[in-house]
Amino acid sequence: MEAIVFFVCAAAVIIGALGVIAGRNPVHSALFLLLTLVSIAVLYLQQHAALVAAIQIVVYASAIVVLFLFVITLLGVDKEEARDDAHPVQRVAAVVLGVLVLTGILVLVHGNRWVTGSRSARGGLGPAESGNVQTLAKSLFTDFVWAFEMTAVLLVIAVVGSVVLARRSGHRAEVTAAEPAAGERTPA
Amino acid sequence: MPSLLAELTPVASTSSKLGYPLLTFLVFLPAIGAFVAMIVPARRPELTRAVGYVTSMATFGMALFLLTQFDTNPLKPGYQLLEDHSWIGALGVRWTLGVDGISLFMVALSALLFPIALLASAHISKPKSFTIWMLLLESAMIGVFLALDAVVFFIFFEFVLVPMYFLIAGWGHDNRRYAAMKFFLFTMAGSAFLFAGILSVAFMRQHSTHVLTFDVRTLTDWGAAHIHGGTAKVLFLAFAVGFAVKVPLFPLHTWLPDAHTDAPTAGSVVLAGAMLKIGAYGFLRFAIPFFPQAAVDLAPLLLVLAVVGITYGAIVAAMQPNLKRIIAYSSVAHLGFVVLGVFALTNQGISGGLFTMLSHGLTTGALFLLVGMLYDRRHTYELSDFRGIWKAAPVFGGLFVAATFASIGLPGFSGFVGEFLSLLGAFLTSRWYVVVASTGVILAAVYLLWAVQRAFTGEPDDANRATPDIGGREIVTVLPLLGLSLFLGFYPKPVLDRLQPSVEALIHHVEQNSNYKAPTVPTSGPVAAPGTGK
Amino acid sequence: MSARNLLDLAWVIPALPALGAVVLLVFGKRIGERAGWLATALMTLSFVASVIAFFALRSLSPDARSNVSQGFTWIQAGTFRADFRFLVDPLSSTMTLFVTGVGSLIHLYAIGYMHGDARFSRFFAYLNLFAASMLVLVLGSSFLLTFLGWEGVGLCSYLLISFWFERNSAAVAGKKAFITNRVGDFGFMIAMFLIFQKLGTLDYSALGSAAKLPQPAVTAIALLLFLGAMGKSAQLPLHIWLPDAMEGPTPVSALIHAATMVTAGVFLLVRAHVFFDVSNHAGTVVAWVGAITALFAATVALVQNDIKRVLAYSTISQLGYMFLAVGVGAYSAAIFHMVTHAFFKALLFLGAGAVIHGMHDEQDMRRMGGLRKYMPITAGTFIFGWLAIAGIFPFAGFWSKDEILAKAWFSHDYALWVVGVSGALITAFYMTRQVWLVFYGPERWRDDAALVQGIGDAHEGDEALAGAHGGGVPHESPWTMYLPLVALAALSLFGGFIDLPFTNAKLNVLDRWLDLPESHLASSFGLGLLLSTVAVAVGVIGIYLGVRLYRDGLRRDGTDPGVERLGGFAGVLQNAYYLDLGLARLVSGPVTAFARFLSDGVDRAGIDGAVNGIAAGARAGGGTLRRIQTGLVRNYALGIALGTVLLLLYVATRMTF
Amino acid sequence: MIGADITPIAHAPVDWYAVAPEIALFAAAIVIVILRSVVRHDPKVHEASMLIAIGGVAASAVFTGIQWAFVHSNGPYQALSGLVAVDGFAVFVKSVILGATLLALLLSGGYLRREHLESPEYFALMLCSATGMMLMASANDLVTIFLSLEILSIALYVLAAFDRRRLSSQEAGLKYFLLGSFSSAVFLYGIALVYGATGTTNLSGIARFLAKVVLLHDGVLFVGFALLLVGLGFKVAAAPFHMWTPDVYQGAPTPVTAFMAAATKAAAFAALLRIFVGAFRLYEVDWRPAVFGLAVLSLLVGSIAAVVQTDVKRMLAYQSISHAGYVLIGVQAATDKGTSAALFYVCAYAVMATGAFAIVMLVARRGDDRHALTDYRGLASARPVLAGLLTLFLLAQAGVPLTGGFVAKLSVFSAAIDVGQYWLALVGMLAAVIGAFVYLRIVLAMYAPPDDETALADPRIAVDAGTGVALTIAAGAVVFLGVVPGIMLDFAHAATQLLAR
Amino acid sequence: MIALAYPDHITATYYLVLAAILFTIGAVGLLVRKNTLVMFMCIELMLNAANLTFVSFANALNDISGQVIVFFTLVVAAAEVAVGLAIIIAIFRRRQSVSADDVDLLKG
Repeated sequence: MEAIVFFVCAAAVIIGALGVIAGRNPVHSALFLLLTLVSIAVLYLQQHAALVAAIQIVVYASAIVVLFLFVITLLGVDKEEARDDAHPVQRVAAVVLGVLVLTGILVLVHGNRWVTGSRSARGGLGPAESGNVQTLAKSLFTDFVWAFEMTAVLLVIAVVGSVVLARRSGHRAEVTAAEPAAGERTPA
Repeated sequence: MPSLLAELTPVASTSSKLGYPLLTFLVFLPAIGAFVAMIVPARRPELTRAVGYVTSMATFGMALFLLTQFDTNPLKPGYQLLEDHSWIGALGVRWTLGVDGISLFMVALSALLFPIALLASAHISKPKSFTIWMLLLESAMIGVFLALDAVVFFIFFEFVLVPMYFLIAGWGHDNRRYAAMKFFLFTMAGSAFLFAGILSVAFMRQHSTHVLTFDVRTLTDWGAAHIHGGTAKVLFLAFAVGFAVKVPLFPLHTWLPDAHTDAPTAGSVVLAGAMLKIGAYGFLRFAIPFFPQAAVDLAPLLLVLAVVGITYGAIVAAMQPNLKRIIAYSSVAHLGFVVLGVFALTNQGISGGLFTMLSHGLTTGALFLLVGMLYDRRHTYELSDFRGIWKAAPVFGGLFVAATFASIGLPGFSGFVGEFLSLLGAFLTSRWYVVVASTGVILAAVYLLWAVQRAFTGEPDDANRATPDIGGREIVTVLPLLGLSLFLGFYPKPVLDRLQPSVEALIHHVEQNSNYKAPTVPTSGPVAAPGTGK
Repeated sequence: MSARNLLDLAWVIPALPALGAVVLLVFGKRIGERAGWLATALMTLSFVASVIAFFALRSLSPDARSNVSQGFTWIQAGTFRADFRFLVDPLSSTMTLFVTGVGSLIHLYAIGYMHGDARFSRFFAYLNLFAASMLVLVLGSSFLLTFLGWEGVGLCSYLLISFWFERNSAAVAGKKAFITNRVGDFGFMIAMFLIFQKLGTLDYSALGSAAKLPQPAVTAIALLLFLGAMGKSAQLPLHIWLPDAMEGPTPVSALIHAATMVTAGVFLLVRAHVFFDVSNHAGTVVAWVGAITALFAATVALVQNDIKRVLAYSTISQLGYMFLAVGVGAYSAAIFHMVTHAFFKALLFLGAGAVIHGMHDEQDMRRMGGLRKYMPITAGTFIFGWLAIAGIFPFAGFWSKDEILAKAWFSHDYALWVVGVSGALITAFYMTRQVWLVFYGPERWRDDAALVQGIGDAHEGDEALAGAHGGGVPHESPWTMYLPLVALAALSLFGGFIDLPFTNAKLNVLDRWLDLPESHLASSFGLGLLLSTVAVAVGVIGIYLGVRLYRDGLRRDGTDPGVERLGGFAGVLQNAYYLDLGLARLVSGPVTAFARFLSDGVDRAGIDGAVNGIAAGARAGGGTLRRIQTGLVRNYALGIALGTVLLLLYVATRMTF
Repeated sequence: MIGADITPIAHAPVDWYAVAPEIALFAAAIVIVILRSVVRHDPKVHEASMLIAIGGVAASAVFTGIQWAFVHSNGPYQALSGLVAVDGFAVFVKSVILGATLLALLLSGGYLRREHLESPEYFALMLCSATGMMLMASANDLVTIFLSLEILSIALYVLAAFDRRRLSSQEAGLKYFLLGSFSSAVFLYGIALVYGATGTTNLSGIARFLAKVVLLHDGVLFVGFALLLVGLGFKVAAAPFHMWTPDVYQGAPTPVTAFMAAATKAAAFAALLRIFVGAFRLYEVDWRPAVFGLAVLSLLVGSIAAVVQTDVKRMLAYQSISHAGYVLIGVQAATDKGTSAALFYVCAYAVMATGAFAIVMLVARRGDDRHALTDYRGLASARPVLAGLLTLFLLAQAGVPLTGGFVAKLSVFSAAIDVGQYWLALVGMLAAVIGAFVYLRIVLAMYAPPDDETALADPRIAVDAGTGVALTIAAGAVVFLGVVPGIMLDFAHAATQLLAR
Repeated sequence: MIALAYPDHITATYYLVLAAILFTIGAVGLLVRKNTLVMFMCIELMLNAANLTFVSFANALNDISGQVIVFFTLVVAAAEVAVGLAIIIAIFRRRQSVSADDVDLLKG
């Protein structure tokens, strides 16, 4: 049973991933991404990470992907783009390197001896049946409380940053003036 | 955390018999002058110049005082007027100054050349920055010769480049940018090896003794005793490359002609007069004492390069159409004699080498000054443009010919004493090198006299007929150099006597720490008592 | 004041002219033409001093006739030490005597000769400086001090030859002289190094111990010294500079290039005779070089037309005789000939100078003739010199040359003697030719037109100085000029008597005075007499031939009968066997080419090229990196990926499988 | 039903004091943001927020000082369940970061006004980024390192793209963003693998684990630290992960460039040192060669690529790559000497780089686009003081004695030679020669006569107070570090000794 | 080695290999696509791969921290998305393009 679920989801994950990079229309890529994220969520469930799985769905699958789709449509780039690449070499090299990286990783961590670390360094997963919300929360608010607080900075930056960037430039007039001088000046 | 105060308070009391740190003053006086010049407003050039003259003259006076303070007792070969303060504690760098026979006259020479160079460039453009750079350069030059801490030495060694670079790039001639850049990078590349060498020795010692110091004396004793074989050879070569560029030794010499040709007169004077000596000095102060055995083993290599430099430099000089290039290449040849003498590792050789360093500073300095005066009048260095100048400007012609013969090494001028001694000394250890090198004596006459004949003789052409002869100020700049050269040619004793103890000590050191034995000559008493018959 | 105390004052002898030199160099402009008198006065004082020194020395017992004056240490480094002291012994005293003596006369002469020259005072400054250096050379107590003087005279010779440096030929000649001498100095220096290595000092006082040295060392030293001497004394093949040196003013030629400096080489070898005594072969080499030079130069002199060049080559030839003497070990003979030669050759040069002066700077003998009427004193004195050099009894030349030839014979190397004698014959001949062309025969200077053709201008330079010739009738010189002539004429006549070859009669004064180790050659009075007669006969024959050939000067068309007789060979002689030419070709050809290759090929292209090559390499590298930097994000990401892969590959090598 | 066995989570007491400096900075940022939102369009806000920012830096500096005093007396310790290390090392790096931030702030005020970009958010973001760097300096857990890395990076993405009117600025932002997130994804994966291999993300924990256990299967660990090296290599701009550097440095607003060069490097190197010299010390034989390679590549690439550049800002960017190489020399020595050398170098580079970029900023003038070498011709005659200062900073970067640059190089070379890395030292010195060529080209340009006299006159270079102060500080620091480096060297040494393990 | 036969029990290795594959695909995608939005998605893929790895290790080591870290990663991802998309939009405003190949003012 477990195996079936795994292989199905794994297939979905990989198909989704390939779809993301193969899709010619960004919208399709986004949807394939959604597929991947959801299947990963399932895989989380399989590994006693119920809460994580839930959040994966809530935050990733919904929020982030929606945001992507929103931007895509906003910018109106939801159209087929030419598959031909101005730099074919890049593509080949990319694939080659990808294969190399993968084989590298797989060879280096040969077979089933991945997990060498000390067990339960920061406490076990807790009771599987009731989900491990509590243990997780405990760890989050004790061991990782500082990291948790650090995320506050991240969010502030995200807010302020996107506000700054999204704001239309206040000096349109001189933009056009400064444009050729400031903008298009290509370094020698 | 140690305070700034702690950094600068003396740790070892200065063993100077004077109550005050004379050497430190000597190093910093010009720098102070430079600072003063900095704050003098640029629209008062005469003030700036005054500052320049006063400071450099004061420094020279101080150097003379140093000469008087120097203890000539032959039984005390060591360093004198020592000063020793902690500087960069974390890296074991200390502010250690001292003077011995080897450095004494290099300091004096530098101190002498700067006022002259400044006087010679009285009409230079942008006098303010010029004076500032010159004075900074003087500080660095004197520091190089007085430093007894390898890193401090290197700091000055490297810092010398900066003012010189700006002097060439700022006041040079047509091709100054290329020349300045070449000069800077060439030397810097060489000093990279030197730096690596210095650090290596210091840390090797630290690993065995767990004490980190760059004190030359300590490193000398330790290095000579504990670094052997291939390591010593490699390190010696590292030092050698660094110094060979400065000397410059064939084939690392090509920066010199360019630098000289495009440098302003003052720059050339200082460059040839004092800066080139740093290389040879470095050999005597670091490379040889640190690795005596390696020096002995690799001496043939250096000797070959020296001999090649002598002959090759002379031949190439003969072919130059540009008077300043000729003199530049003649420097290559002269410094060849220096290195030949130094690596003869005999008393006469090393003394001769040092003496040649001194006299080359005087004679070549004079030549560059004279060529500079010519340039002020004719704005060219091309031999073909000077036809008949001798007749048009007899005083100039006479002085130039005098300087020429001084540079050729005519007996009676200091050049002869130096070259003769270094050749003599080298002859005792490496006869055939000297036989070849002595042809340089012929070649020197060939290229210099040929140049004089091509350049100055004959009936003056229209361009030169009206050339004004040199004036009082210019004569005043040249005469001291030539006069001193003449004096030392007839009475070199004061210099040689002060060199002897240090030279003897160095040779003794080498003999102690290597399989080398200085050659001996039969001692059939130098001279019979006056009056005794044959 | 004892003799030794007097001798300790020997430094005065060179000091006087040195003082003159300094004064004149500094205040020359202000002094003006009085400079000549000052210089001459100092020179004469120096002569007086030498005379005093001579008598002081003579007052000492023969075996103690050597005094090294007090001095100061000149150069000292380690065991090497050279002092600044003067050695007065018979040899040096003799040298000082004739250097100062002849020197003063020539100074006096020069006052008249240089009258009106732009750099009059400068000229006398140089002359005095020369005299000083020459005296240091002879009085030096060690090789090094001699070398000091040696180079000093070289310098003065340079300055005086190119005294009229406006004339290019003069400038070139001066340079050539110095450089050629330098070649000799090379030998001298190496010799000194060897001597120091072997003896531990350069003092003459230590030469005694040279006898113990191994044969190779001694020979090497001897030959190296000889190399030095060859340069100074213009022996083959380093003679090339002397003929050109005639570019200098005539008094210079007389003083430096005839009487004194050029004989310094001989002096040096005599000074260092011990090496030649010990060495087995050095002597032979010296003798043969001298003999060949003597003959060679004499033959070249046969066809010269420049009055001074004839004398120049004759000087070379006479020097050859001196070296021949040294070579066979006849040191005193060499010195003897040196002295007499100084007398008559100076006389001849000054005479020639007088002629040139009188002819308004005409130097080509083909434009002279019959001058005896116009300048009788000059002619008369010149004839004295001619007879002396021809070796006619009882003139000075006879005695000295005869002694040399005799010594050559007794050295049992008869070939030397033959060469010497034939040289003597030729000498007599070309001197006769000169006398006849100048003082007898038709007055060719009157009708230039007749000999325009055929006589190429062998002396453009002179025109520059003199302007076209033809300044009217030749005239006798002022007394300042002919007084020295008379004096020297007298010396040429009686000078020989200072060393008559009658040992038993103790008439060989100089010989005994110098007291040099005589080469132990069996000599018999009878044979000696025979040889002398032969020598005189040879001289007479030479004169006879000369007179016969040049009785009435040149042919009408200006051709030289002698040249005509010689036919094709004349060309060879006129070009001095093409030695000079060949050398010039060599230098201007391959040597220059090689040097150019070094400076352009090796230095510029090779070494500097490599340096700039490194820079270019860096630039190229930068260019490449620049091309990689495409500005495309994906390429950069690719770079990162590449780096990652490389790192993974690396760790793959580290991990344990 | 489930709720029955809920026990309240007693979260650990937070050792605020351990993180006071960061909090001070962040607080300042928050204040600015609030201020911004309450007072809308008041030009005063700009100056005010700048002052607030400086105040925040000052406060943070005070707390850092207190930390130093404490650590100095009581020794280093770990706070917040091992996520944060309070030790001398952190204090040193924090001081450098604060210094660099201060200088960057001083430069920014005038710059923003000149470019009409006044906006408090800028300072807020810069403070946030600085906070991230501070956190990174003291982070003792891969998680905190990752978070702080993201904090500083994301803020910098925005800052790089801050000049909305210059395409180049936005382009810089985009490139930095894409590549940055790419590298941090790699970094994160590396953390994951290390976590799997050691079972913890706490650096001390990792060290302890590796000391205790001999891994028979170290593949995961190795891949892990390889990927960590990629992520950090990217941040310190070490070749071959350097390619973003020239573009971003050139495109970003110049004060931001200075900030990135000075502060980011410091923080990233702090992490690098903590992770490798600290946690992976036992495996130094394995990672040192890798760092060696990075060092050599960075030295050569940085200096050689700069040779052919004609844009000064870009030259300096490339040179920053080779400077990273010098620091890596110190890192790969993997000794205390090496660590303190690296720290000193980072400190010296901070002032040299900021100073140089400050002049570049001034010369660029309105529009921030006059960066070509030709724009510098005649600077010496027009503005001797500025030219002199730039000369000083450039020579310092070239490693000329009596400047901080020399002592910095001296110390890293010492570290290398101390562990027998003669050739690495030699490569470094020769790279310095090439670097010197680059710097001297700029110097020559300044002392060359101008092409047209008006070039520098219009618009004329205006030096505002903030920049003036910044330049003075930087110049003083460069000389101070060169003439009496003892103090800073001892500080670095002590900091290395007081490293929480 | 991964048993090619039908496994009775799914070990952590399976998940981890899957994560590795996912990571690689993401990386390759970033390299091959020129649409900045898609490139960004690829980065999300890579982050997810890392997350999956964390969770799997957490499960295998029975250690909670692995799962906690995922939270932080999510926050980071969110922040990145916010800022990243803002930048992309800003650029789009100026160039009307989301192609990464169009932004190459800065090069050389």
